[in-house]
Amino acid sequence: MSIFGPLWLSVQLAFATTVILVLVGTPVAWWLSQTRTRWKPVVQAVVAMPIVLPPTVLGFYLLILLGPDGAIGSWWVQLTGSALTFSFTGLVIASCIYSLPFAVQPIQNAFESLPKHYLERAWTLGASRLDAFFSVAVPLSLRGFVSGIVLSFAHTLGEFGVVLMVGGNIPGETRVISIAIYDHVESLNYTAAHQMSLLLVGFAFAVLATMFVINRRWSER
Amino acid sequence: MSIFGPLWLSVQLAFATTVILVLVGTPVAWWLSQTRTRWKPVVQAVVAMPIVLPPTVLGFYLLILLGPDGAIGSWWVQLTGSALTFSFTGLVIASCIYSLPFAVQPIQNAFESLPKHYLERAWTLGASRLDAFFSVAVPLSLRGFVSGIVLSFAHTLGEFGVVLMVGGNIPGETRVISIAIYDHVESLNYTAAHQMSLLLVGFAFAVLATMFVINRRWSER
Amino acid sequence: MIRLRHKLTKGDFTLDVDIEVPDVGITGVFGESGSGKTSLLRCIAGLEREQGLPVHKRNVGYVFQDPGLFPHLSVRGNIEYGERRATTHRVDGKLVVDMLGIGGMLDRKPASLSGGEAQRVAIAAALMRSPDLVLMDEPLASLDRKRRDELLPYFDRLHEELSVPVIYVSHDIEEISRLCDHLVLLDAGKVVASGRLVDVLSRVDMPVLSGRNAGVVIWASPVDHEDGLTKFDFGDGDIWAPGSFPMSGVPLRLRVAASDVSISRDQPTSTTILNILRASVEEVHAVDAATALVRMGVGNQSLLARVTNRSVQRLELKAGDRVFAQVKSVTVRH
Amino acid sequence: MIRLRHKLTKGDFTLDVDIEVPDVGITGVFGESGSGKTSLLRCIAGLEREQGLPVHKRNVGYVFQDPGLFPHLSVRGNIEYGERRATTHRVDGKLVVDMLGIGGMLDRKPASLSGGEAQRVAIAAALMRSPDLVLMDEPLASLDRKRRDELLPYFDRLHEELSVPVIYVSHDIEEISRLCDHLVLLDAGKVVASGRLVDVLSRVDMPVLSGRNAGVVIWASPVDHEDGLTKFDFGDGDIWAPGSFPMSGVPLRLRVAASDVSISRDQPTSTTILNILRASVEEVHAVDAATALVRMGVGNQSLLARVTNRSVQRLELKAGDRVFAQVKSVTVRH
Amino acid sequence: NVAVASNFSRAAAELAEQFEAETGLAVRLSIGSTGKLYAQILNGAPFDVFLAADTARPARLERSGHAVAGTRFTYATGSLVLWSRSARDCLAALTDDGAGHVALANPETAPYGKAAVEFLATAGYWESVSARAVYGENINQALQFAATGNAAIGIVARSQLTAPQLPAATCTWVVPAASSTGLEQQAVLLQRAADNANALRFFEFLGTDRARATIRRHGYELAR
Ligand SMILES: Nc1ncnc2c1ncn2[C@@H]1O[C@H](COP(=O)(O)OP(=O)(O)OP(=O)(O)O)[C@@H](O)[C@H]1O
Ligand SMILES: Nc1ncnc2c1ncn2[C@@H]1O[C@H](COP(=O)(O)OP(=O)(O)OP(=O)(O)O)[C@@H](O)[C@H]1O
Ligand SMILES: [Mg+2]
Ligand SMILES: [Mg+2]
Repeated sequence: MSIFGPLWLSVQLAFATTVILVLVGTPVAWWLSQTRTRWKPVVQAVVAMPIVLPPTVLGFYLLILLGPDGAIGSWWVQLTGSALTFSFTGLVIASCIYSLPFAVQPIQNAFESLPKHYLERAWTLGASRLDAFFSVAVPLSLRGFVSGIVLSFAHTLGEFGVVLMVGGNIPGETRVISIAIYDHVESLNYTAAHQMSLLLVGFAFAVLATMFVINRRWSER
Repeated sequence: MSIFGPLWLSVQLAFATTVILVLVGTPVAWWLSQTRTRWKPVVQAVVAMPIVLPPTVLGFYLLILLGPDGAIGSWWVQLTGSALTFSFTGLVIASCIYSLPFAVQPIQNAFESLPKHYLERAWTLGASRLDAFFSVAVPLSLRGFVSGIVLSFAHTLGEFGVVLMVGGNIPGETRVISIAIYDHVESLNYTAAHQMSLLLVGFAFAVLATMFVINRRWSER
Repeated sequence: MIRLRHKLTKGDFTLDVDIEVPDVGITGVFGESGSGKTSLLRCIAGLEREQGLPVHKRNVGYVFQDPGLFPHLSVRGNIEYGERRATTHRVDGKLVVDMLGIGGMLDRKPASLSGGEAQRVAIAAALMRSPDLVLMDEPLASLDRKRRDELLPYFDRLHEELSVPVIYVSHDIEEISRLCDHLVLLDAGKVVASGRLVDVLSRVDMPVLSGRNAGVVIWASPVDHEDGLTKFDFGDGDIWAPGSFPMSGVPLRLRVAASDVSISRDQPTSTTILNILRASVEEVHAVDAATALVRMGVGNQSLLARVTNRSVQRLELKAGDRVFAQVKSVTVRH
Repeated sequence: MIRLRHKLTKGDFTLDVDIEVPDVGITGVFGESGSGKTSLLRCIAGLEREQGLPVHKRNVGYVFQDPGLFPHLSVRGNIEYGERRATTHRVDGKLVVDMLGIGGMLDRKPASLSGGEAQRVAIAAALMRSPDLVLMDEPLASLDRKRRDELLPYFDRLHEELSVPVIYVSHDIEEISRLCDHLVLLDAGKVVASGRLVDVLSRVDMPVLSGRNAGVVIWASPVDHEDGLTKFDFGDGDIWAPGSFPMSGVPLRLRVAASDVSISRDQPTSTTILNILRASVEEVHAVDAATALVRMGVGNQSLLARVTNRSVQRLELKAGDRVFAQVKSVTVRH
Repeated sequence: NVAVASNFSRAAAELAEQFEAETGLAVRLSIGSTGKLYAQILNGAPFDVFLAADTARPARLERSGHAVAGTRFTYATGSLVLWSRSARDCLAALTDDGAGHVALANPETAPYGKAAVEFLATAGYWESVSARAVYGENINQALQFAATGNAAIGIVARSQLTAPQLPAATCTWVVPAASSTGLEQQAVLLQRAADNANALRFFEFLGTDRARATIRRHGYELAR
């Protein structure tokens, strides 16, 4: 088993998850930051729920939900003809659900601490709500995005409970590096585990440090 | 096995972890938000590292580190006479390490988006740095604290990889609810698993929603 | 005319406005701190309650009381923000930048600007949007008089060259007198007066105007130049004012502050006061224990003089008296 | 004396100040937008570079250009913030609150205040700290004239009753003339003049002062009351001004703006101008094509008059001439 | 304190109950995977008895001195079962490429996984199965894959079939003991309990007939 195969798979998974989470989490965060509904705390709590369950347990429920008999899984099978579970797509979906709060919370915070004034200025300068959102709210909330990206990226790299459950540890398809390391530890293959851990940590460190350097450049005002 | 025992243990663990993380994470976050050192991105990346490793693997390394032969563990044994691993204290330490980024990042973000002006005003009004920190920086960063608390609290409730490894699943001492649920799922005891999951989710939901409601009250300006 | 009809309650404060203001020229909104000036502008811009056209379609240029530039954009980025989103481009960017003296700071970030510099950039940004209506909330409060004097003419041009109507909030009556054609007086959220500047200003019974703010505005055309001075003909007489103004036949506005006008029974001679006009007293209005406002007619024009009650007694001033109005200084708006 | 010695570079801008200002009374700092006024105050407060005493031990009360109240505290909380941390308590909170007219908004949050209201709260907060030195950065720029006139006397009392020295930044020379004893002129980060207000103001060669800002300050004691007016004796003559001032023998300051002074060769009669002083021309300084500043001596006092060059020619004014100075209005500082 | 491999957890719970009833001594079970428990024991876990899922790790513990030498014995032997809730014929499904995933435990970490692969290889099914195999962390997950319908067939432990809430199977097929080896599960007395009479008592209790009956009832074979 190559040491890089699982890493590459992990990177793909973390990347896909992060991209989707930013795409999905941003509107959710924005809505939460702007809404005045009484239900806001409830929605916030719901968004935070995925991390409350132990990953394997969450994985178990997702296995049922995404499985061929599950609500989402059966619909997916009808749609595409193939099952969600034990596939990379399934992994991505599961990871997204699990890491959702890590993306939403920091982005929401950043949106909430954005002075309303800036949006109002943008509107009066001719920017539509959407335009103002992208040209003012997003760049001024960069810090929140970086946090959200870092947390969901790193967390997805490290997650293995959900991934193991939904993915089925299939080499080359759903055996990500976290599972591979886990397997090595379990089978008392400590040297290999150490090597892989080092690789994972080194890689993640490089990515995150780069991220933070960029963030710093950008937010230098 | 009572259903409430593990929950109570989890709550204690999550509570202790959250308190410690806020106490430890706040100075770290503050330092990160104020420093101008070139090494800041590196330190930030290091802080994010704990979540990159699979929990069990991190747990494994912590087990070695905190164990009676480990660097910290042996020192602890000398100091207190008892081992860190397989004890509640050990669990708390491990949880803190694992959830550190979840506390530090949101708090740091909040500190960074605090306009410098407010601190300067506080100083000129006679507040020492420490005083200004507590009377201005902290209340104006409440949102970040709430996020940090919510994420680390919820995450600690749900975490079981690290906890299982360092704690050893000892009933009444280190068998927290996440492990208990996991055990039930593992032993195909689904009814019990569902019940406990429901209990955990219900409890976490209540706590988080309350938290968010309070946050909302406070930040209503 | 533009109909301004807005009702808004915020805590104890209620804004209740229903007036019409001209759709050409500059309308001044004058009122004390807390009288609701900013609230009114926000209503007009559509920022207070979301009804009617969305804000960005109203095409108003809003210069906020607090500049609050976008911190992530350079000064250039801030200025161009509105320009890029403008539907029409009637404003010459270079001209605006030069007028406001911000050419040297285009590449800086807003955080490094002084208070006045930031406000100038904010003004430029609002103008570059080529708006149909400009709302200005005390745009000059943070500027020194020199810069203020430099900018005021530009605001004029705004509606003259671009024929963009402007609603101009200020607590400086001199600024308003110099700029505006129409004046709205706000007090505690209510309009206490609204009308032509000339009319509102020459009322002696407006408490808000009877103090140091009193004064009138006269329309007059430049007819002669001499010694760096320009002679203005206002139909019923001449007034000299410093500066060279083109004799284009277009009447300009002269602000004559009540505190710059004194009254003499005899024709004064050998004095440095340039302008001495024959006038008849129309009304004497005691403002407080010491001072009074005297309204005089010079032909069809009104003049206000701020004098002491003692002088009123000594000179026995009363309506109908023929006197000489001595005008010490005049502010001209180009 | 307080030694102000500060050097600071920010981008292209350099502040380089090394002067002494009195440790009693109010020192005005006057300069254009971007001249470095705020930078100077920040240096004095210790906010620019961390050296010497930490900021909170300097016990300076800083009223920032932009109020920036603490959003998490009510108005009351904002005001009490400094008070709670004060080492001495020399300021009567109730008095401050009443003076600033903010009693009615104590329980509101800063976000709901108008621009001027917020600034008043910020002033109160800085004063309640009972500081040893007060730094004010254009504290009145966002206030209307009425409120300004109400507040100015209170700033006076600040150093009179509490003997707290004040450094007061403003771009409004009238405000400065009315308040300050000492004046520092800043231009592009350098001090171009620093000295007693009276001396700096009567210089006719300061470009920054020769425009509409020119004027002098005269110290004079109230000696008589009549018709709501007070008669001031300045040693070399009398001046009447509106208002009742206690005849305590303490000299007060009268600001006489150059634009309020005209010159006559003959003694004027039957005019509403109350104050006519015998004076001798000391210096005639052409400011621009149209206008000139004339410095006259009235006994030992200087007076400035802003007149047109044409009048100078017509009246053939030159140094040494005996003339009558007509003073239309006078601002008194209590 | 007894460390129990997770596949034996239900049996162990019942044993503990019996033991408690008999002796009045409380038993605390810590359940985990054999690998995890092994790592924990090496790092000072407070366990007295280790009921592993294999023979290798108890042997290693004995060698490294973490376990009391000579106490190691096989307390149960597992056997493999093919289990499905959709296939008519379990064996046929193994060769039917279109039947869907085959769930088994990870052969690298779990003895049941290793045994399953051995069985598949020797019986000639591996070629067909390898492409559709999904691996659970342990034998329990393999069963969950099958039980939730995500895998068409699971190769699981017979002991698991006694689980209370298992859906009805459409077919089960017990793999003959000869086709799978290495499913012996051994117990050792750990070093820290060398002088612990209570631990010793529990350890001995495992060898009693009552205990053996219970173990058997949970689907394990027992060497005489
Ligand atoms: N949320 C609120 N709750 C209560 N009162 C409010 C609120 N928002 C604004 N006000 C009050 O509304 C009034 C009008 O405010 P506005 O900002 O329009 O005044 P303004 O005329 O612009 O004053 P300034 O010259 O000081 O800027 C003020 O008295 C203010 O205190
Ligand atoms: N970070 C910086 N980089 C470059 N220039 C700066 C920076 N910060 C301040 N400046 C410049 O320093 C000068 C002084 O600023 P300061 O705020 O002291 O002016 P000011 O006299 O208070 O002006 P105003 O009356 O407009 O408030 C300004 O010209 C400003 O552009
Ligand atoms: Mg306002
Ligand atoms: Mg400034």
